[in-house]
Amino acid sequence: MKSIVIGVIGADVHAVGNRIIEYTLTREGYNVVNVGVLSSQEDFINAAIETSAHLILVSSLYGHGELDCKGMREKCQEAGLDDILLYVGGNIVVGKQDFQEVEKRFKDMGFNRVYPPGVTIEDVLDTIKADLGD
Amino acid sequence: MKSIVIGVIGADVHAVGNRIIEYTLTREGYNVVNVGVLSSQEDFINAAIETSAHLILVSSLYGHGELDCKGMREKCQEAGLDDILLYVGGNIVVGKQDFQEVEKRFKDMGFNRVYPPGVTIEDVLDTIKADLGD
Amino acid sequence: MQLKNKKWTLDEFMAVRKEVLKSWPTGNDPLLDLDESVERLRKLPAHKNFALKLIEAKLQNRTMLQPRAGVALVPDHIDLLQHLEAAGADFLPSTVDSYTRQNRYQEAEEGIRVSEMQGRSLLNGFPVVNHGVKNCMKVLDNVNVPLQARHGTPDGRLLAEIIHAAGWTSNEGGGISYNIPYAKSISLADSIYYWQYCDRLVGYYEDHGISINREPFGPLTGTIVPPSIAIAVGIIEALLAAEQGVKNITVGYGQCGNIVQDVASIHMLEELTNEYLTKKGYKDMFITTVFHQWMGGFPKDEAKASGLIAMASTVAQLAGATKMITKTPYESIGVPTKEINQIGIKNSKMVVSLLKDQRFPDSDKLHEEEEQIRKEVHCLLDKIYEVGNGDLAIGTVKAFELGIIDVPFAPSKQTMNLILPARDNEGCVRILDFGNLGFTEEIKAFHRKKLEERAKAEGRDITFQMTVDDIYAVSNGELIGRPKGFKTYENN
Amino acid sequence: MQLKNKKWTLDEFMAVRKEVLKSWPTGNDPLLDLDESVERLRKLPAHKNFALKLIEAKLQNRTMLQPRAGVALVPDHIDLLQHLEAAGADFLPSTVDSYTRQNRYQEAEEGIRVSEMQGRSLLNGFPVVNHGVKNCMKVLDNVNVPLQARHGTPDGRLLAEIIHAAGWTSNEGGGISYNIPYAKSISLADSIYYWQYCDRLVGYYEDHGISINREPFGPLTGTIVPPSIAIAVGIIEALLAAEQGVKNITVGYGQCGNIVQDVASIHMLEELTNEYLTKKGYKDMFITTVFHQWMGGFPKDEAKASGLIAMASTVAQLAGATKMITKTPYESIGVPTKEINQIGIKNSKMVVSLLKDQRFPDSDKLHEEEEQIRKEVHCLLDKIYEVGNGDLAIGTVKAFELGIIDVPFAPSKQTMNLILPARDNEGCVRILDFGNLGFTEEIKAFHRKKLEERAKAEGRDITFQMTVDDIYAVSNGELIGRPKGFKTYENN
Ligand code: B12
Ligand code: B12
Repeated sequence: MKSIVIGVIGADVHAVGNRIIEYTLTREGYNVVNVGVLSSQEDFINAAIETSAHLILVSSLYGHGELDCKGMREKCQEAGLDDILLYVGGNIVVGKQDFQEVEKRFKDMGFNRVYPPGVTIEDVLDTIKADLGD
Repeated sequence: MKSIVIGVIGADVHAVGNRIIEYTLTREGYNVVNVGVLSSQEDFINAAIETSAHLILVSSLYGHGELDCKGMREKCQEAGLDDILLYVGGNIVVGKQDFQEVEKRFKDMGFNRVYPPGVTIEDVLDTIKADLGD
Repeated sequence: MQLKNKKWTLDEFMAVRKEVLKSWPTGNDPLLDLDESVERLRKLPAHKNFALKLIEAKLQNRTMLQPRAGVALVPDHIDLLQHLEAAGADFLPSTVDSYTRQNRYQEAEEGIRVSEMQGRSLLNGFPVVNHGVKNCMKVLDNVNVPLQARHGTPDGRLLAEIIHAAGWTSNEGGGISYNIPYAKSISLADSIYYWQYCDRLVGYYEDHGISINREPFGPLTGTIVPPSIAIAVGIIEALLAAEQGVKNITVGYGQCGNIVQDVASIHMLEELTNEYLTKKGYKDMFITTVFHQWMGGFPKDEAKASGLIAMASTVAQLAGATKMITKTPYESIGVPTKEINQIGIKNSKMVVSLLKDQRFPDSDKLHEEEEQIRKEVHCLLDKIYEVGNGDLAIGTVKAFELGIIDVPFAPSKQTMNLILPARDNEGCVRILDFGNLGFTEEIKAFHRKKLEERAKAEGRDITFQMTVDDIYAVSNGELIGRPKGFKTYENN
Repeated sequence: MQLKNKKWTLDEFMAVRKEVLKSWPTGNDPLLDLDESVERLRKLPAHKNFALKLIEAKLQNRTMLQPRAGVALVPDHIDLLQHLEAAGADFLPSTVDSYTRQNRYQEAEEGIRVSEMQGRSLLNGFPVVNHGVKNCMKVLDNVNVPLQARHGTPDGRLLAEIIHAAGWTSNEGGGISYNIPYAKSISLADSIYYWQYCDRLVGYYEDHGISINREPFGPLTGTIVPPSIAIAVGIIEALLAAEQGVKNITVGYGQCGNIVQDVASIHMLEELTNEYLTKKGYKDMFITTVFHQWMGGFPKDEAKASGLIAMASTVAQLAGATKMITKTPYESIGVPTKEINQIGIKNSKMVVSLLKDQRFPDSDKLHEEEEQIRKEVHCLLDKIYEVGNGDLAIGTVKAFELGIIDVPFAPSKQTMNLILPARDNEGCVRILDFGNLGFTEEIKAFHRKKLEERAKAEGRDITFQMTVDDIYAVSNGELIGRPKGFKTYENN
């Protein structure tokens, strides 16, 4: 059973999507480690180390995602998580912005997959499966 | 008491604005000659000749105004109405169009004043007064 | 011709038909062979049959959506309809241009020509007759939901022939509702006669096992029409249609604005139509209702127009209307683009699907309004049958002549144009001036009382100015046209 | 500190105040001298006083409108608010950014810096504390309607000081409603204590003749919260505020979606808040209600979002809510631009002004829903007073610890998070799993019965999947999350 770390980053308290993501990934047979809302980069990284996770799935709903996610890839590397996959999704920037630009900004920060508003966890189950090589 | 000819041109049956224009201009002290809905250019012109009107106020609501108003100025001249003022208003073209262009088209046809949707008869009372020189 | 409410014999119909088909070259199409058309329509899949889809629709809880739409040229019209289907329209229209409506096919031809030349539609609708059966078939082939012609044609006989032959399985209109609001000088006897023809044509198809829907145009002039008048006209047209063999009828109503009155009207429209059809012995009728989103002047602001559209949708769904005709944010400006038309549909669809499991609860207030409408409609129809000596067609013509039934703000000289409506203090449409309207003193007293409540609250007399204020009100974002400086709470 | 529901003495308040003002440099502003602030606020014109304008508003028939809005920088924020005023907002907000809400002023400072550098707001709101009194005064100077801070701050004491000193005459929030949905680990005893401070501050102003409005945050997590739970929390916060000297309170409620339940909720919110305030001996209270347009996940399509907004406006107006918080067509995407925010206001305004003379009629169905809510709220509050030995503050903390009161989908560990809501077959929010909720068996049986009706109609069991389906439903254009392939009419 592969482990996936999930949580909501920064000062963000949007808890509903997080609960549904936990429910859905668990139903799909993953070992879900949920660091919950209001989580720092360190919270995610520590959980990933503890559970040898393959994927950190970061939610950011409240708009500060850009500020909160800065430097996360570097912190992962410092912690020795060299190959860990980083996903980010929800409403990751403030307002309606051109998604191609937004995607670029987050890819430049080292995220492997970046999702626009409206993409639900159900929509990415196949991608997760493929990326985790099941 | 100056005379104003009003009516709705072409195959247009929108009667409500016409009735209100009659009511409003009469209240303002004009001799209103209403040729009603479904009126041809000739209907307007004949009424203007009969009552020595100074102004023909054409309503067109249904969108065919451009087709229906073509040649009206020339017909007025042929009938000897050399100085008659021609106004047109309502929803005079099909759809939402740039009004500057629309105005130009109708001015080129010889209309003195051209109004976009939303301009009510109350809005132009001052203009009429000024144009009729009271 | 001697007008009466009696099913035309096949011979009578066929004799007139010959003349009708001669009225414009497209009537000369071999595709207009009736028996071949019947066979073609038999092969139409059920989901493209308007009447059958309505039967299905009524079993569902959600109000179905249909926009208005039509442009001059065939390819553009198909593109337009495909956009509307994609946006969620359950039924599609082809709104017909105004020249065709007045049988001015020559001018429609010119409109097509100029539109082709300039690359934009100069017509306000799709010129069905000029395009002919083949083009209409092409339109239907390119969509996946049923098609209806929506027009406003006093004499739409050739139009009806063409659309039905092309597989369009619904036709809007009626001898009253497509004359009084849409013409000036055409006699009511004539237009009723023309529409008997259209209904008889549908009756022919029905006699051969093909269901076709007919839809009287409920809103009439769309301008604060008192509900009982609109409903009475709808019932008359339903009865006239049934006599000619029509089975599947959608009676209509245009939103007035007071929610209780609107819900009561939809309820009464359905109840009373069924009541009269049964009473007059018509069997196997299938009656549905259509609610028209606000038919009067719209606000200019697009966001405000959207608000009105969604509010209307709320009412239609809570009232349980089978279908709703949607408007668009451009309503006050001009014919909408396909994108703007889509917005109206999506906005409406959201509301009706959210609310599909809900209905307006029964309440005393609702029942009182229903009872008032019931009383008024009975009163009008009784008088009409009376002056017609039992014949509805004759009675209708006479009743309009005498002003017993009268439609406000109509362009037509066939209605007395004496009655004046105005809103009461809660926004219900009442009658300020009755003209010769066939109401009892009791009914009149009720209307007067209601308007006096408003007059008192506003501190002014009941005059035409109230009506004028009400006509402008909705476009200014209000329902009741209050005098300047009016403050509600001074009167609480 | 020993939490109890007792008005703080002036000394207690002033002692804590010293510490509060030290928590960030902007607290050190001479403009924060309380007596000078009182005098400044005395000069504020009535139309800029939130509390006074609400009194005026309640006399009118129309529901007042207030959007949400806030950006990082002062000039942009002013420009934004001016746009919203121009669009017809009756009250203005300043929505505060999320760092400030967690008292992370250092990060807010960074957000301001980066926003200035990049020329776009990287914060999701206006960082009130960092900007300080002067800037907040500047914002108020540039608008013509009252201003309120809307945030979600468990410890908003410095924020409250700053906004009131700047003449913002309303503060949203409460010890429960700004903790449970907005925090993870802050104890309820602490947040109630912090909000006693905020209320006591308002009490100070009231004691000196300055009216200031307070508004508990009714929607809580915004996610199918059962009405009686939201109403109970609103009443508790109103009572706690009244104890500290608050007089002018707006209790809130987030649209659930079933119209009858929503109308009943607004009625009960007002009735029961007044009932408890009277029963507990608070005099001269002025209570108004605020209806929040749908607070859960929105549909992505902007036209659909507009439909939802206008439908919500219909309900608010018919329910007679004093105020409504508007959403925008961008809701599901992100913080709206000023233009898009205007659309939400205009759309809503159209509906509430159209319907201002109308109310939802009384009916049995409405009364039943009202009675159900009344029973549930009484039941919860009785239990809370019981476990608090008559002290509401203590009772609330204990009741949350025990799960007697519980909020679904909350991020906070201060609520048991055991209860699960789901919709019944008409879309009313009911409870599927009660956890330890302090309901009688009779009430629980009612909820179970209602959910069984739905389960039967859908042919499936009552499980968490129903809740999940309901959470997604509205964003998919439905109210009830039906299983795939569900057809309503199979069950009619
Ligand atoms: C009510 C209405 C109807 C009623 C009319 C009843 C009747 N017989 O009177 C019915 C339902 C029958 C109807 C039918 C049709 N209508 Co119509 N109708 C309207 C509607 C909703 C309101 C019109 C109205 O009464 N307003 C209230 C009065 C007081 O205002 P008014 O008419 O605008 O007049 C005022 C001003 O315009 C101004 N004014 C008028 N003339 C002039 C002239 C001058 C010089 C000046 C200064 C001012 C001025 O002063 C008037 C008084 O203040 C408008 C859209 C809208 N405005 O919201 C569409 C609208 C006018 N209709 C339209 C159309 C296309 C039709 C139809 C072809 C069918 C269709 N496609 O839906 C048929 C036409 C039939 C025909 N042959 O004419 C279109 C026209 C499109 C365009 N120009 O691009 C409109 C704009 C709707 C739309 N957006 O599609 N309609
Ligand atoms: C409910 C809600 C709230 C509730 C939250 C209750 C709670 N504690 O959970 C309350 C009212 C408390 C709230 C508060 C705030 N909110 Co809020 N909220 C919403 C709302 C309406 C719905 C969110 C929701 O629950 N959706 C349902 C769940 C199931 O969907 P979801 O959360 O989107 O999650 C799904 C997907 O996003 C996806 N997903 C999530 N993460 C990831 C990650 C990956 C990798 C992938 C593939 C997918 C994925 O899968 C999830 C499950 O399918 C949204 C707008 C919307 N969506 O309509 C705004 C919204 C998220 N909130 C917003 C904001 C700004 C706030 C506030 C700052 C206040 C404000 N200005 O209104 C505060 C923030 C407080 C804080 N510190 O975080 C903004 C964010 C703006 C932006 N990004 O530009 C939004 C978008 C509204 C808006 N347009 O302004 N909010």
